[in-house]
Amino acid sequence: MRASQVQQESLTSEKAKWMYQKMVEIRQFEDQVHETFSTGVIPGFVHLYAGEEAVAVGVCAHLDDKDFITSTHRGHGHCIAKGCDLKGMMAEIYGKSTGLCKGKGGSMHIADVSKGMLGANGIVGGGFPLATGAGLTAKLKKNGAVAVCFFGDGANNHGTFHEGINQAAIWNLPVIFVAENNGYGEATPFEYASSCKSIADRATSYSIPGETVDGKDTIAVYEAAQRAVERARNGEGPSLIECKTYRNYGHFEGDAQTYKTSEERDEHLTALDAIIRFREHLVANELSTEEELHGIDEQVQEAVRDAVEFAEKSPLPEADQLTTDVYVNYKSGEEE
Amino acid sequence: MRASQVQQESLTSEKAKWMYQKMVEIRQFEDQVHETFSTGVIPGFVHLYAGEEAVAVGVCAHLDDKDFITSTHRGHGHCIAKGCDLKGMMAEIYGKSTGLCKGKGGSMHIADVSKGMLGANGIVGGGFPLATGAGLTAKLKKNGAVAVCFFGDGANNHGTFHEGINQAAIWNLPVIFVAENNGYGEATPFEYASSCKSIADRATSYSIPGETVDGKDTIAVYEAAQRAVERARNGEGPSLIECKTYRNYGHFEGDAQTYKTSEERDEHLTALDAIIRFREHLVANELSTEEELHGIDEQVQEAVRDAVEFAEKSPLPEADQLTTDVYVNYKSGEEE
Amino acid sequence: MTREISFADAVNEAISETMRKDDDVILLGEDVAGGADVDHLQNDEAWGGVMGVTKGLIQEFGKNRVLDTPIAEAGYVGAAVSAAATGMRPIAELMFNDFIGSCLDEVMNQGAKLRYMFGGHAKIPLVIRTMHGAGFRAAAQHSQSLYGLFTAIPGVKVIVPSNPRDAKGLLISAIEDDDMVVFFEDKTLYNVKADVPEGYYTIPIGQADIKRKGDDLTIVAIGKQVQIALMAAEKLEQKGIQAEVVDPRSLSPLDEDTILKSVQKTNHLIIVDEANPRCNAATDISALVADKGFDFLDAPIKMVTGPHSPVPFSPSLEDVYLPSPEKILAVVAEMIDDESIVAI
Amino acid sequence: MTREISFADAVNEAISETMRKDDDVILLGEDVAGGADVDHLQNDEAWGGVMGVTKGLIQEFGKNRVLDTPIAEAGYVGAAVSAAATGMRPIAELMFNDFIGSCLDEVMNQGAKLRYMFGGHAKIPLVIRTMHGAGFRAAAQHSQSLYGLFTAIPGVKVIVPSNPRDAKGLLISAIEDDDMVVFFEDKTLYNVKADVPEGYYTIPIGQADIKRKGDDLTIVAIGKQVQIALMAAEKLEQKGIQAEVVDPRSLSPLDEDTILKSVQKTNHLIIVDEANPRCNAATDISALVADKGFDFLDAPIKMVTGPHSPVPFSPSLEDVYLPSPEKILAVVAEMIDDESIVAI
Ligand SMILES: Cc1ncc(C[n+]2csc(CCOP(=O)(O)OP(=O)(O)O)c2C)c(N)n1
Ligand SMILES: Cc1ncc(C[n+]2csc(CCOP(=O)(O)OP(=O)(O)O)c2C)c(N)n1
Ligand SMILES: [Mg+2]
Ligand SMILES: [Mg+2]
Repeated sequence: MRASQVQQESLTSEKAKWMYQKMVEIRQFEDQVHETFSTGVIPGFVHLYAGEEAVAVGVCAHLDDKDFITSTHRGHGHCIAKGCDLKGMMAEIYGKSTGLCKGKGGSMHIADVSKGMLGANGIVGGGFPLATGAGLTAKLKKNGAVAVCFFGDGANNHGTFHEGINQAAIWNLPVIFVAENNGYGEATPFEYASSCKSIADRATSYSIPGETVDGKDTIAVYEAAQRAVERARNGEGPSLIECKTYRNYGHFEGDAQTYKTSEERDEHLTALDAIIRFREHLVANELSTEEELHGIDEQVQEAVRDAVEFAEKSPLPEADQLTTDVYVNYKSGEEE
Repeated sequence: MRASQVQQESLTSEKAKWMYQKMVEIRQFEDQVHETFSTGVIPGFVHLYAGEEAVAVGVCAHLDDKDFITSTHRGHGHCIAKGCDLKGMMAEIYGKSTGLCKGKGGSMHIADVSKGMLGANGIVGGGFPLATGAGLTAKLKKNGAVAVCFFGDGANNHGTFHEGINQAAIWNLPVIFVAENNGYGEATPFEYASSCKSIADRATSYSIPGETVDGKDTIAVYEAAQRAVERARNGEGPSLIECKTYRNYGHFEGDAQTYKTSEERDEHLTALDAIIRFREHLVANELSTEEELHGIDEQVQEAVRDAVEFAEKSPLPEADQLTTDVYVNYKSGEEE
Repeated sequence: MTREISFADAVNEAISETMRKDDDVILLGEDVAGGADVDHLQNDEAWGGVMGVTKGLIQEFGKNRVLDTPIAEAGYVGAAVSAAATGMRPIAELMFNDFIGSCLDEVMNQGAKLRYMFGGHAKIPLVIRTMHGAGFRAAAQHSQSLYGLFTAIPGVKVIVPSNPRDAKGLLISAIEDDDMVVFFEDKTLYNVKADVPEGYYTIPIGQADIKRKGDDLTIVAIGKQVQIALMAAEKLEQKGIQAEVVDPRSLSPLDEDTILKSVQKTNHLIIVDEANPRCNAATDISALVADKGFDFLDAPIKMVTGPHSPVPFSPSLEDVYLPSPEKILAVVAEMIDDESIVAI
Repeated sequence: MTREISFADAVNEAISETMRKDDDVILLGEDVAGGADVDHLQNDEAWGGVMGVTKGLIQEFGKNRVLDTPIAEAGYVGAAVSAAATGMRPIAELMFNDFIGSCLDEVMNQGAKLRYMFGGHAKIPLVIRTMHGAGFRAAAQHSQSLYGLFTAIPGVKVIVPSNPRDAKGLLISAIEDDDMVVFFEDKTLYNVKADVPEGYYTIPIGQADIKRKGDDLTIVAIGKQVQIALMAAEKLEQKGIQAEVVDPRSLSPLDEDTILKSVQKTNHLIIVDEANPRCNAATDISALVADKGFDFLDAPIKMVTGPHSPVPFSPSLEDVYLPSPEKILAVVAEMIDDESIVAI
């Protein structure tokens, strides 16, 4: 906890409340999607981020719109933390034409490039090269931007992990690789699939800093990310941060989660819960008050309700949208 | 050198002479191919192994026919060390029907599965998964076999490096990963393309032993391989050995090698040469005599000459061979 | 003896019966056991694949023969290629065929070519089972039908079964086969039930099946689209048009004879395939007939396929993405110049 | 102003002229600079690509714009996709098209689909240059022609130029284009010289070129096979047969009109493509005509392609693997039932 106290001054009350709000937005949004999914209204594969809020928010607290992030199949949390519109997100998850991607992408592909959110990604490991590319652009354009790659413990065994990080390292790119080690890839435990002791250990292979933090301790994530983002912005190259976390729901909606133990589930939903802990921290350190935070809770509730209403009322895309947006232009009209 | 002396006893005179012979076979075979290539007789892309003999031979000295190896585009040395027939190899490189692969594979695909040689491979990084599969077979068949994966410093940045080694590690497979770090991948220096300090350092990512040896010190390679092969045969899982070596010729035949310095080339062809050093070692340690070794040199000269003659005299494949060997059987004749 | 079981169970039976018969058969893939190494899991609490298709196999065959893999497709598919080359008969599950992007080299440049490059001195008795197909609201990266990509590769055999009975018999044949076979399972068919024989039986690879006889029009349909073609055929019957529905069952080898004979009889050909239209199975079959069956044809060869676009997420778009009986009828109407057919 | 330069130099010019014009254009790939970071290298001693095609670019544009990459195709092709999405206009060199096995996901599931999945809110102005083709004695893993695989993917454009002039103009268009384009360079064409305009010029993507006019027979040929088709056409002229040789130049988009109009005139179609025969460009063009041009046809559509086998190493086999004027003549002989044509 000492490191936390040293850095703590840098976390202003304003930033802290922004973070709290984003975390609550993620939680409530996901709880809502979970509930709606069970009624059959939401189609497709849906992977919920609830439980992991501290990671997305602790990292994105250091970013602004010009910075890019790459995400995963479990992308709602990253979207919210990076500032995507809740209505546009919910409509997208419903497959509506008012969605951020006009309903063409869905939960696994929500994106908002204007916010620096390069898309949830249905391909495990897909984000490593993409983050490197965004980092390359930042380096070449010299615009001070950084790129963050969020990835799971399962993705850490994919070849793109190796190729992406090596490349970022040799080119000294402003990229932060953030592992969300929630203990499982689908039903497979991290310890079974990964031969490393910790994901952070793998930083040695690339001669970059690697550290493991309690990914449900918002302050710990915030501080580790701060160090990494600063390094990146200073031209000192990439970093790897492993956040130990937990997903409150199953791998996807419909998963019976038999592989989890009830003890671990209980613990994570209560004593270890990131939002409860962050809330306590804010109050104890006088960064906010119970009333203020309660106000945020209610405000978010309304925002999520609005998002649902927006999504429900929005129309489905028209059939003529099927083949648009494949190319910028396909048949070249010009003459030689 | 102390470690060398401890183990030295295990290297019998017979084994030492076999090793010397294989190293000379590789050198003379490659020098011959180099010469013939320049006359335009040999078609295609040819990558020569001369200079790296200590690696293939130091490792394969611990293997027999039931053990498997995977190789690279620079595969002639691995073939010879694993016991492939020189005539069949040379004929293959000439594209003749008497070649080990009937002329269909050529230099980049020479193979002899009956000798445990799973093929040179035109795909950089192609060998990692294949070696893992051979190791899996060995583990499941409980036949005491091991698999060796030879790969270059360039390949060490490919995603398959990561996926293959991780898999071998979690399944505790009898696989030895042998890096041939010759300083370059094509014209690109190891230090430019690789963010690790040494390839052996990357073993940490997989919780397996990793060590770097002078890959032009035959005894050093032999001993490191001995430890790794023993571990593997004892069910203790994979190892990673990095051998620092050098290719006497260019990346492929035709390469002007401008990226090398003349000092490094000279040094490697003389003071650092593996065959010269091994020869001296054998004589100094009374494992052989100058006369005996000279006899081997001459014997090999004849064998390589025979191989060339065999290749030259052999016929090219007939046109009807074009579409055979694609499948074991393609149209199923049986009735339901 | 047959009984009604689902497509998923038919696949499961094919695997378990083959594994019982031959100790060299192993199954590997992401979560094919599914948390098998989690101590507290009891009986069939392990996933058995993301869709539960391989449920129960870990209990019967144990961890040595049913292996969960890391999320590393190149790693484990490549390992399966080599395990096959060195004496095993692996079944590797590529969860979604869309993930071939992570392991195409292992299939195209290793598994498919080793035998040829080695001059025949290797065989690769490997089956890659993989899920394909749209209609599951799974969006662009989990809905493709990529059998055309594999059919193009010499050294690969390609099977696309359309019903549970064929799935079981063809999968057993694939596992028995000494070549690499890619076996496609449509995720929207898993719950479809039909009569399936008990016990061990094979259906030869490379033999098409005529799912409906007819003299007036040949519809060659692939995978799930066979059901759509049969629905269209029933409607056409109301107009007195007898469509013959040919199910190739394997695309490589392709049973050219059965297709050509059918067109020789009907003089009309429509190909129905949900995959994208370019350089794909539909164009392949069309080109076959435009060459070897040209003289049989009385009308242009028509194709009903997905459009040249990724698969959209939104239900309203995905539904128009897919072929349908209506789309087939529209094509028939044009082919025989009878507008009234559209309205059936 | 034109002058004779090689195909390789034409490609080099297209890149350098575009890089001069637009600072966002960068080039990355394995050894595209080639040892650029080796201190002692002087002037053009750096490789400039494995075939020397990009020689000199590192000297003019420096290390920030001409980047050697590790041997990590998924890594750098994926980075190029994203660099394109975030404001650059990268040219990524995939040394041999055969290496797509290591990075298909980045092309198929990322680069080709991002725009669609994002509802149009992204563009990927990326060119992937890649080498293809048999005849170089480079064996099965370095000789494939895989444009069919890319043509099948919605979101990708595919260009296969047959001569230096087209190569330069089409590559400039590709770099200017806001979509992902895969640009194929036949390794056996690099040394072929022909007249190429100086300076900056474009050739529109999606416009076929009639390389030879004729009324009797249409030969659609792809890439290098255009030259083979022209040789066959000259021989046919001796028999009074005027073959029209159509070079599609881009396979996606495909200039359907030019092909169909030609067949409308000649009533006969042969497609020449060295790629493997199944689910490929030849079958694609055949299917197009068997549908939309059926009524123009007087004879079966014939294809002259490589066989359904990997490319063999041995010269004696590789030579029979490839299409040839003789093979085309044999097909014409069959088509118009005149045995004497074979003997020209
Ligand atoms: C290349 C690829 N392989 C497999 C999958 C199927 N899949 C989707 S999510 C997932 C597990 C990912 O685990 P992890 O990276 O730990 O992320 P988490 O779900 O725990 O957030 C798998 C195997 C995929 N989408 N892409
Ligand atoms: C997947 C893939 N990418 C690129 C190449 C082209 N290539 C062939 S050899 C080579 C360099 C390999 O370097 P290294 O692994 O160090 O082996 P070395 O040649 O030094 O023995 C490259 C880039 C290839 N064959 N396969
Ligand atoms: Mg996880
Ligand atoms: Mg090297």
